[in-house]
Amino acid sequence: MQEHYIYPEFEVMRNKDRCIACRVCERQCANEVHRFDTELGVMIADEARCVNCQRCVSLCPTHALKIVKSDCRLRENANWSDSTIKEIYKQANSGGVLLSSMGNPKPFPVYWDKILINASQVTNPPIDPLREPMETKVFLGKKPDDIRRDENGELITEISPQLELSMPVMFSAMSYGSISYNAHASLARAATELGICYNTGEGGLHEDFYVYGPNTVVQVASGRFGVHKNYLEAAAAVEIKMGQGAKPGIGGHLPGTKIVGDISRTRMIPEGSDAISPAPHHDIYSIEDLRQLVFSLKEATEYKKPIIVKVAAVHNIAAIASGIARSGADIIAIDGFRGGTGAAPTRIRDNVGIPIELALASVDQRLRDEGIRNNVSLVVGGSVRSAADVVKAIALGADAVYVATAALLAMGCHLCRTCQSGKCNWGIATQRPDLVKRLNPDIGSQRLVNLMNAWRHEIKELMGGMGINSIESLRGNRLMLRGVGLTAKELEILGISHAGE
Amino acid sequence: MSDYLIIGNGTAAVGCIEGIRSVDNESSITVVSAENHHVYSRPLISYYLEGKTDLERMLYRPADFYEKNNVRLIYGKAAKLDIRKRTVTLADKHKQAFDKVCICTGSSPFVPQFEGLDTVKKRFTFMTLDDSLALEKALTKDSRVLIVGAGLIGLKCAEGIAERVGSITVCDLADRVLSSILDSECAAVMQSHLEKHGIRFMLGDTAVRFDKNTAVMKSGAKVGFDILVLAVGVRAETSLAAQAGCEVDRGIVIDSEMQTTVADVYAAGDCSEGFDSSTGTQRVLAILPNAYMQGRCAGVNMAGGSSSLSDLIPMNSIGFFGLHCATAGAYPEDAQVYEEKSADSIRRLYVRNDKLAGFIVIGDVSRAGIYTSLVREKTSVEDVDLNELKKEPSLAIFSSEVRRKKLGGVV
Amino acid sequence: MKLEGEVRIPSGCAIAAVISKDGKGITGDLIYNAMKPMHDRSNGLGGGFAAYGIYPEYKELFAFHIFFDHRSTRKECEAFLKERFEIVKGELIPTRKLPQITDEPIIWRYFVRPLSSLLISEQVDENEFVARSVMKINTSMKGAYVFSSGKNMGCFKAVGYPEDVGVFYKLEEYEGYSWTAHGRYPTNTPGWWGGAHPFSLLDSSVVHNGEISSYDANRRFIEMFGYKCTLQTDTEVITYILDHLIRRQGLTLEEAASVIAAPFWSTINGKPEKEKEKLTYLRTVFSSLLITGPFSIVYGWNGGLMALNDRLKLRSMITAEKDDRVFIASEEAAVRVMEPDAENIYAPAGGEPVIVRVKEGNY
Amino acid sequence: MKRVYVNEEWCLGCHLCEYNCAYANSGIDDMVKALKGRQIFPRVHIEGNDGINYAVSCRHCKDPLCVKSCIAGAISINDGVIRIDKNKCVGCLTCVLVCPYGAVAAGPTGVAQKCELCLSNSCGEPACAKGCPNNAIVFEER
Repeated sequence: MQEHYIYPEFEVMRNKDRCIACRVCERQCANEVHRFDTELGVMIADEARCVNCQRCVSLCPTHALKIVKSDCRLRENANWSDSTIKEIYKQANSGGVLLSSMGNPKPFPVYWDKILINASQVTNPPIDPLREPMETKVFLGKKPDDIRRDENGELITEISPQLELSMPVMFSAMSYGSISYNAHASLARAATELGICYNTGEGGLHEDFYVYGPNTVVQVASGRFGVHKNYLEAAAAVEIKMGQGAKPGIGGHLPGTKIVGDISRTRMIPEGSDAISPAPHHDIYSIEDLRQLVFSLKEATEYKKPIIVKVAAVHNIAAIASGIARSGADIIAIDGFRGGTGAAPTRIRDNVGIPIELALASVDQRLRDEGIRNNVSLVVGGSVRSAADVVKAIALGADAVYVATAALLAMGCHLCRTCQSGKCNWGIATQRPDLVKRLNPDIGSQRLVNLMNAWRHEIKELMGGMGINSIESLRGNRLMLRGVGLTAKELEILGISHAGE
Repeated sequence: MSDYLIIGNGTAAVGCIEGIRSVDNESSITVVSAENHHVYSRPLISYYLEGKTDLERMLYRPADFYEKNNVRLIYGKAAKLDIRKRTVTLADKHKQAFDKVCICTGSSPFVPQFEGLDTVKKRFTFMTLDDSLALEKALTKDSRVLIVGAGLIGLKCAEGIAERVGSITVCDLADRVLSSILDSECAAVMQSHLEKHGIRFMLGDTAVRFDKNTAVMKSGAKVGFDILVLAVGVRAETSLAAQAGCEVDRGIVIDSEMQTTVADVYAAGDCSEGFDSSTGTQRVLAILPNAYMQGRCAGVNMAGGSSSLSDLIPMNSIGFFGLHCATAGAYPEDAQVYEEKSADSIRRLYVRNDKLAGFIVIGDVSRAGIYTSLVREKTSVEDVDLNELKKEPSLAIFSSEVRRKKLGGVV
Repeated sequence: MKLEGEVRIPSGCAIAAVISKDGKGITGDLIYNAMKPMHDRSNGLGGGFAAYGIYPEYKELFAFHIFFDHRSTRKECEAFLKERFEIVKGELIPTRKLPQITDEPIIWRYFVRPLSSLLISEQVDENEFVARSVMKINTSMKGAYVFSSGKNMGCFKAVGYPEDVGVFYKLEEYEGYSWTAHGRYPTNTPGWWGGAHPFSLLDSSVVHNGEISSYDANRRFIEMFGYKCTLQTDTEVITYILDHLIRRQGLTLEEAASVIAAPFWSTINGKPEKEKEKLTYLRTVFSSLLITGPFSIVYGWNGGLMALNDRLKLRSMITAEKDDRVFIASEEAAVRVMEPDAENIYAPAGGEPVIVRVKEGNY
Repeated sequence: MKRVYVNEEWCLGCHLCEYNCAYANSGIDDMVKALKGRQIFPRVHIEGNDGINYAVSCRHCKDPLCVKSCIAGAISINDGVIRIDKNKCVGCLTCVLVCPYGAVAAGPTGVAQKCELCLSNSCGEPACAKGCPNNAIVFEER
């Protein structure tokens, strides 16, 4: 059926004076926007197919291309925005739920950007990270309430399993299937080189990546795809996925067309069958059920691996986290409403959940109020975009952060937000072999390593400025933060003072 | 320490020098050159006439080549090779002693005993630089040139002088041009291209008698000319070798290490018979690449190194007025032929026993070396889509693994 | 301006301490005179001392030193104390009027014994009982502030220069085997008597020079264990941390030192396996109690002193000896006042605890 | 010695290397000026199909047939790098006939040309490797 009423969103601007008709754009566009017209001897474009992924722009050797937002606009209406109207057209065309990818793009407040970081002046010296040791290593996991000594009075140093990270950042869950083999390879290799962890997501662990097990968090999600003994044993930690920030309260659906070959084998489901993750775990309808799964997984892994419980940041997250902290889980991962996704219903993604900054602040305080903060480590994700965001998250009370979108960007993602099409021109959110090969893990992993090393440098600089030389002295150190442009309520929830106070 | 002697100063001699020096930097090397020139690229003599090169650029190796390789160069013709005394005597009686010798005497033009040939004033062969220089002197804008022989030498000569003379007629007893390397169909394409550039052909007919400026053809036709070029054929220059007691057939007989049947006597290049791996026979492979390779192989072995050649094949890359022709290997009668044709191009693969025995490409010769390597290396083409391969040579015929080695390794 | 407790107040400072390893008596003038050459390290907004072994006659009783802002507050507080303790003695702490020391609150001391019936009903030991009671008064009884609560020891502090504070409290009349002293240079307080240092809880006292950058991380963690950082000062949080680690968790002083001034991971990884395991354990388990930023502290308790610098040694501090005495000070000048012939002047490395214990039985 | 190596696993068949090569060897300082509206004669070419592509350029063989076969003595090997003296070359294309990789080709004037590792132009390092978006072509020691 014709796509009624929908005018192309983007325009392909080709500078004819610069175009040398090398046809790189044509070869690189999986959406088949560009083509060479042999009769006219020029490149032409079908803009209706363009998703503005910028692949052609990036590879055009003469910079003859740019993609711009079409200025063809419906009559201005402050209530009915262009996008709202077009979504109506789309739904009238298709009769379906609108799908989107990546994180919530709506203009909700970004609290990170309303928080400022302290620095030392006079009374307390800043520390130069180039001269002095500056430590970013963290251990995630439950810490004992009391020490124990043996009969000789020596400390018994055995404690619950810990996840050791060289810096307080992990790559968060992205399943094999939602992203490509090469994207996984890049993440796994980078995590190993960096001494941090990446996360398999719910799609199982490809046999090639068992070797990266010590730097792998494996996920157990409601679909239980690819979960088996070796899978659990291979990992550094096991994560129970209860929810995802981009789509709290709903499950996942990887269409059968993507369940082919290795993906089918890795997920342990037949080729061509839809991979449906139910909204709830059907064996977890309440907190005590979660406790059972936590201990089932501990039993299965002989209490050698920390168990992470990942939840979406929703309204009563503090109470939920308190429950999880008492469930035996070692680490709680909270995913804010800006977290990314390979595909989610647009309405859910854009309207459900709460900002991670507020969720983190309230959870950390709640766990301290209850005296159980030591029971668990806190990992937060959902649009941690820079080293400054990391520092702010740690100072608000996180032990570490999860990043995914930033990692994808490092690998080449241009945030066109059409992962659901499976035609990712950057070789990330696709399973088409010709596209998958566009991401060379040598490059992908190196870029991830570069990004994290850059962040590590920046984190150290920021820490040094505050006079802090070890990341644990930053954790929960909210005095190092000040708010700007926040209401008293927001400041209260964040547990920080306003700038100038 | 040995004293090496090389008789001849062509491509094989250079190969021999470089072969020796790759193993032995100390011993003396003496080269006896019958031509009074620094080593030059013999096939370039036609390009010289055409103006595509000049005497300086024709040098096959730089001017300081002998000096750098510590080679003593003696101009003169070797007249006698005494293998017992290990000496060579030049025409001027100069004697040169040696421990090991390599004969690189090449070939010389074969001139049939035409009746009345001595009545022709301006008659030339086309083999050496001196031949070319002499011919050049005779050329005028209006010259009518008759070239006897439509082989490689005759036709390159024709191309070289085409713009400098009035007319050119090429005759040959064979019914087609380049009969030694092309069949009639391919030859026709080349011929027609040459004709477009003003060369006239009289094929299946040849001069039998000359009377000053007239040639009388076998058919009885008479052809007037001002300049006569005889390019009937060449013969391996084997006399010295025979004198030294080496076995000689059409060329000097050598083994895969370029050793003649007499100890310490080696031979290489056009004067010798190499092993044609495409046919499995000993024959003279009078082409420059083989001359160099044989020379080098001989040099290495003379100097105590170890080298052998078992993959020589006949091959030719020849072009006239922009139309290129690349051939290699053999065209066995029982071969399966894969052909791709258009008006001005022919591509033909000869496949026998799942191997590429030989090929002919006229027109676009790009990447023909891939075909050549299949012939040379006797690569099985059993799993190759030959209908694709005939259209375009490509490394796609190899497995990923093989390509990985070729493109991802040191080769 | 806001007072301590209403806002976090960092400050620069001078510290000094002296101890007799033989437990011999030292009068307070020795230490308050030692503060004179470090006058410029204070700004008159706080000075104080902790003295050990000064109440031998009440050795078994907890000595509470309390500031009251009003007579009525004292009555209210005494009522509270009586509910929980047997008050063996209550009196004004003797002071002398000095022009340099003004606006003094009502300063009392009580020698008390916890009611054993309450210890049983609350299922805690007497130390915990006292700590909770002190916390209760200091957090919920406005106008009353317990600034000393140990046995056979006492803190004396005021707004003013330390050498004047010593005279004010007539410290030359007290004899103790161990003294610590503090001169304060706070940067954003008008100065409040309770905010002066040392800070103490039970017999633990801390004098501290520095401004720690890990403050809020430490505070928010330690507050999970029932402590309430009412003053928002470094000294307070350090005292609570040491109390938690040493009294409650039962760590040795050395272990506690390697928590709050933990060696760098690179150092830990270079240690022998057993040591490495232990240090890794301590750093992992008590990671939130690592103190970063500059500090030099003298931690006092019944029977000893521990001097400790932050791991980068961002504040000056030296130790010295003479005969049975050990001296600690921000500057050598202070030691020379106490003992011109002091020997073995030593600047401890960052994170290296210097622990001095009085011979068992001599205190 | 550093050479250009190709890994077809990562080649996208985008042909950028060909254009980068042609530009690098054009001697012109602007790619548009150098290449627009012209037939290009790159010294590297992309082969392949069915999702497998790879770039082919001179392998700088240790024992090069082209050097041995050149009838004009125009091809030489120095420090492992094989170069064609375009002044001496007469365009007979014997090198094309012998190169087993198909890496030598006639240039715009008919004389033979091939990859010379961008040593004679101002690129600094092989333009094909430098511009390859996926490290399918690398210039390194192996």
